[in-house]
Amino acid sequence: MKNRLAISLFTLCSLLFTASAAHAMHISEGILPFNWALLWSLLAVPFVAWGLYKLKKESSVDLSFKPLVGLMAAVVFIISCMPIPVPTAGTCSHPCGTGISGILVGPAISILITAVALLLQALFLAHGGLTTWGADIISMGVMGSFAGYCVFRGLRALKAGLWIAGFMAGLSADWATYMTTSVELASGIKGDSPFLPLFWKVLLAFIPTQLPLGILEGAMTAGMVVLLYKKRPDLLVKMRVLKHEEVTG
Amino acid sequence: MESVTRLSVRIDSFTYPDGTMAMSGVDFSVKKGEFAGLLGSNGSGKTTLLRLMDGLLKDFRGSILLDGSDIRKLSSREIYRKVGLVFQNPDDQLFAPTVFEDVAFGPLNMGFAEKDVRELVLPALRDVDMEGSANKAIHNLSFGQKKRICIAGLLAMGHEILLLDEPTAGLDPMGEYKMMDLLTKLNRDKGVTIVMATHSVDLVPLFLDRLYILSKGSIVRGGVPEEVFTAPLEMAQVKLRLPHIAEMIYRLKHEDKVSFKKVPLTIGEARREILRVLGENNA
Amino acid sequence: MESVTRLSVRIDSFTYPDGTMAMSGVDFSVKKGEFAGLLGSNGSGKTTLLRLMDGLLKDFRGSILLDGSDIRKLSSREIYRKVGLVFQNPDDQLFAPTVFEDVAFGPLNMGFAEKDVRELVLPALRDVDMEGSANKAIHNLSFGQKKRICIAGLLAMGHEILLLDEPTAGLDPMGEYKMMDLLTKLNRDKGVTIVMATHSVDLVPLFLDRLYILSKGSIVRGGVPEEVFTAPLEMAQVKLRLPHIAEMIYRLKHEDKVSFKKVPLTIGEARREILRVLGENNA
Amino acid sequence: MEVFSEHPKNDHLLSRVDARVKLSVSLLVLAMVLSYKGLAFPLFTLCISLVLCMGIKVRPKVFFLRFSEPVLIAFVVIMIKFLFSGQDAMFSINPWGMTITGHKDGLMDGLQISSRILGAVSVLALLGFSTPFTELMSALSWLRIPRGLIEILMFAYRYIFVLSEDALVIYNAQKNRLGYSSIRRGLSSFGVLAGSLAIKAFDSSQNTATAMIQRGYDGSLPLLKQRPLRLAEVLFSLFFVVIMGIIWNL
Ligand SMILES: Nc1ncnc2c1ncn2[C@@H]1O[C@H](COP(=O)(O)OP(=O)(O)OP(=O)(O)O)[C@@H](O)[C@H]1O
Ligand SMILES: Nc1ncnc2c1ncn2[C@@H]1O[C@H](COP(=O)(O)OP(=O)(O)OP(=O)(O)O)[C@@H](O)[C@H]1O
Ligand SMILES: [Mg+2]
Ligand SMILES: [Mg+2]
Repeated sequence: MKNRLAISLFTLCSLLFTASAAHAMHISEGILPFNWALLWSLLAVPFVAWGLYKLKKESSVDLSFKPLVGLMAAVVFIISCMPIPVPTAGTCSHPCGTGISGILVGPAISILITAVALLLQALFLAHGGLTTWGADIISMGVMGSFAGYCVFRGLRALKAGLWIAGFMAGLSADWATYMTTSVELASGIKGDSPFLPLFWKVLLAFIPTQLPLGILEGAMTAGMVVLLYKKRPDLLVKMRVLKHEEVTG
Repeated sequence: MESVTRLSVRIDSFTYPDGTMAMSGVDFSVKKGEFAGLLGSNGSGKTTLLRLMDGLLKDFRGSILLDGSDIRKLSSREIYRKVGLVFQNPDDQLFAPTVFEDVAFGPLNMGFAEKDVRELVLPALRDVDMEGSANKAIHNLSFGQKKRICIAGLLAMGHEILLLDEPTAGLDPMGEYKMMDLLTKLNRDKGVTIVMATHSVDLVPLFLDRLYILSKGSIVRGGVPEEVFTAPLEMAQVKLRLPHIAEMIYRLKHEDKVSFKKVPLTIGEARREILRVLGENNA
Repeated sequence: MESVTRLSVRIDSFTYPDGTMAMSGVDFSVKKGEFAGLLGSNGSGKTTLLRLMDGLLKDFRGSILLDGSDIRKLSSREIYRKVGLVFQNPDDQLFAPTVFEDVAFGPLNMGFAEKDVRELVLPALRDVDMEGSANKAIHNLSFGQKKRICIAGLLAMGHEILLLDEPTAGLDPMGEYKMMDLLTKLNRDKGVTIVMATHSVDLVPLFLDRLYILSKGSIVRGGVPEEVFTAPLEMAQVKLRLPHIAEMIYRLKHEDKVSFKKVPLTIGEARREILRVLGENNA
Repeated sequence: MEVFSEHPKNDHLLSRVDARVKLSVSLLVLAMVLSYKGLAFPLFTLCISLVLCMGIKVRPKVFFLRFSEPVLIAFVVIMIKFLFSGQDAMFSINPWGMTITGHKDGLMDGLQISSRILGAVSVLALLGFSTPFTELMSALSWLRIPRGLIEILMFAYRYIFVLSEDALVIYNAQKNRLGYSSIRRGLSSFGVLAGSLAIKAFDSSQNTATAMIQRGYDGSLPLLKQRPLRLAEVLFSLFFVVIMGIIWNL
């Protein structure tokens, strides 16, 4: 009797668990103890400063650069609020959109864009938080943007097609974010227990939702890049994603 | 046969999530082969009503029946096989890179084979006079051309009912007439049932069978254009006006006591009526 | 005093970077206190011409003089102290979160102190009938309200010359008249020189002093509205038409040989003319 | 976007408190919640925030939407700690050949973290509900957050509304033509939607820059200056923080 109750409780829990794991890309306000929150925030500072430095440099030449960055932040905000169906979990989840912004504007500005989108989500949607802002910037902004940017550029240098490069960039941005989030989460909630076993368990627990999510994010990123290429190649050239010859030739 | 009801709409109230009550007291029906218009000022609820009729907004009190079945119980596939909605801004609707790909989007989603898709797309482009532009890039088209492609995209899916949100807004005077001509042709020759939202008072009476006037979310008046456009004051209350021609004749009749028998809405009718009065005076 | 030329425009040609020749053969001037209109079909070059006149596009052959000096030699500060451009799409123009902040943007940039800014913003909002909405969020406004805020944002800067790109497009009939009334008041009471682009044929003759018709990048006709709107055929060639009232009287005059002396453009004039003819016939 | 609450516009007891005060107090309370060992203080904070939320008449629907996700996450954290960490086993079951053990100390840890989540989120939510966006922005600049970041925030905030409307319309247009009739189709449609948004964003940014330049924009947005802080405000908030500090210390 007691056993059956426990089993049904367990099943219910795992259902709820997968449902919320899909949202767990953002580290929620309050999860991290004070020291960890401070550490991640301090780690994020130089990256954001780098983004701001780039912003200042670019916008002194081109006055439309700041509005552009603001608008891209709005796009990332909206993309990461849009529910898309996740086949395995039977729920809706959201992509993070940092892969594509990494590809389009480069890692420095992309980190800034993510920071802005995250702060707005924290303040107005209680998605993420103020004290976890730093941790979220590291996992989504820094890891996601660098992974997206480097993978895309790397594959393009190896003459990979746009779709494949875009797909792999989105996929790795998503998975890199997920790995980092797991580190942050495990270290934040470990308390007195050892870090590594908990980390593996957190990592494993998220696999059923994060594997397909990464693939979705990859497909979305690839779709965006290909659409931009077909519809407005001039924009890709302007943002220095492609060279002029690649578009005309 | 002609009097089969396709859409029957009764909405007691609809409120947007932010609390805006956008619809209250709407009750009308659209018959097969009808060309009906929804006329109303900015914010009167035209777009909201079309979205409700297309099954995009479901959270309303009342009932909308499509061929007799509750639209909330139909799957989106079942709705979109019969009903197509053209949005106000063509840039929102056209998402493929080239004209052909955009028009082919619907048929491909319906599961047609590549070859059959061509045979649906080309006639649709011909219907809107754009057959020469199949391979053009969408962003090189003019505004009016984009609106045509939007309509072609739905024609290719063979919709029997078209809902159009301000199809003539932003077009130049000649473009407006051409667009209305195109719609009239679809309605007459192919039997497509059409409901369009508009605030273009001067254009409407020339083309539409029935007219409903929306104000603050409810239909305040409905009927054939001659019944609807009667007094300037009532139109002003709903932030509209009579067509210019009607306005002038109305003033001549009521303020200057010229013996017009009715208030004509179109140039042709007005001309005949003026000539009649002139002839009377001569005699 | 009234005949000082503010803007004198002569453009031999202008080509967009992608090779579209958008402007060829434009030559006109705008006098102080004038209320002029640019009328033309979709793609005729209205927006391009306004952008050229605002100094945003510089790469043209010809010359544009603002108060006698070449607009390409003026700094953007010098231009924007005198000339303000209102865009076709209000969402492109409004960027601050609230109405007050958006209208205050220009004056703040001009270096006014906090207190003085209030005294510029509030009257500007009053002029466009939006004084009650100073603290509203922009994204909660209706389309017509957004257009008003765009205009207020320029009014607060005290521009002497306003360039407006289709200020009435997308507004309902009453909104159109109110917008034109507002512009007329600015022009009459404050002496603001206004140039507006439009394809609203019926509205224009009621309000504008001068009219230029654009077709395929050149001005094909210009003058007071009565001079410009003469024959339906010529208008059809540039994809426009006469105002409905004029069209009707034109037909009565030329096809039915009714003895109208001129072709009136407005309801008021037409009414007088018809009464005159009726009276003649009676006598 | 319905959760994107418009509440701050209403006139209520917290709307008269300066945003700088609200922000600083929130940050201090957050720090206390995070560094507390135990359940009492976070739960106390949660209660106070809930009462204040009711006091400023937040609509229940918006309120629950805001809390639905943190509650779920709190629950997941409890489960992870309960099942995966700790020594003190409470029970052990064997469904489908797996051994699942519940730990008492893990459960306690989990409860503590969850109370922290709920307490902290409630502070954040109260701040969001009670403070208009622009005031929050000038408060951030008072906290020495760099200007560039704040300017980007302002642009982003405004265009979220413009672009989300566009996104909704594109989404409906695609649905209308059966763009989401299968997973494969849905994915490609979603990519197209996101791509179209990026294109729109680019084009509008050019137009917006032009509109701003002609109104004197030279590279930095002017911010409205703040009124000086009132003594009463400062004293009251100090008093509040001290009281919270004492409770924290208990
Ligand atoms: N998504 C929304 N959320 C909240 N309110 C809305 C929304 N969309 C429209 N409204 C409000 O509902 C009312 C009706 O809007 P609707 O768009 O249907 O008007 P319309 O007749 O199409 O106007 P227009 O002529 O300007 O297109 C308006 O008051 C509008 O502000
Ligand atoms: N950025 C651009 N690049 C290339 N061609 C352009 C560009 N903008 C406009 N054109 C072309 O220049 C011509 C004039 O366009 P313009 O926008 O000035 O027309 P318009 O009179 O304002 O039309 P509408 O009534 O539709 O607003 C058109 O043929 C258009 O396709
Ligand atoms: Mg509408
Ligand atoms: Mg234009």
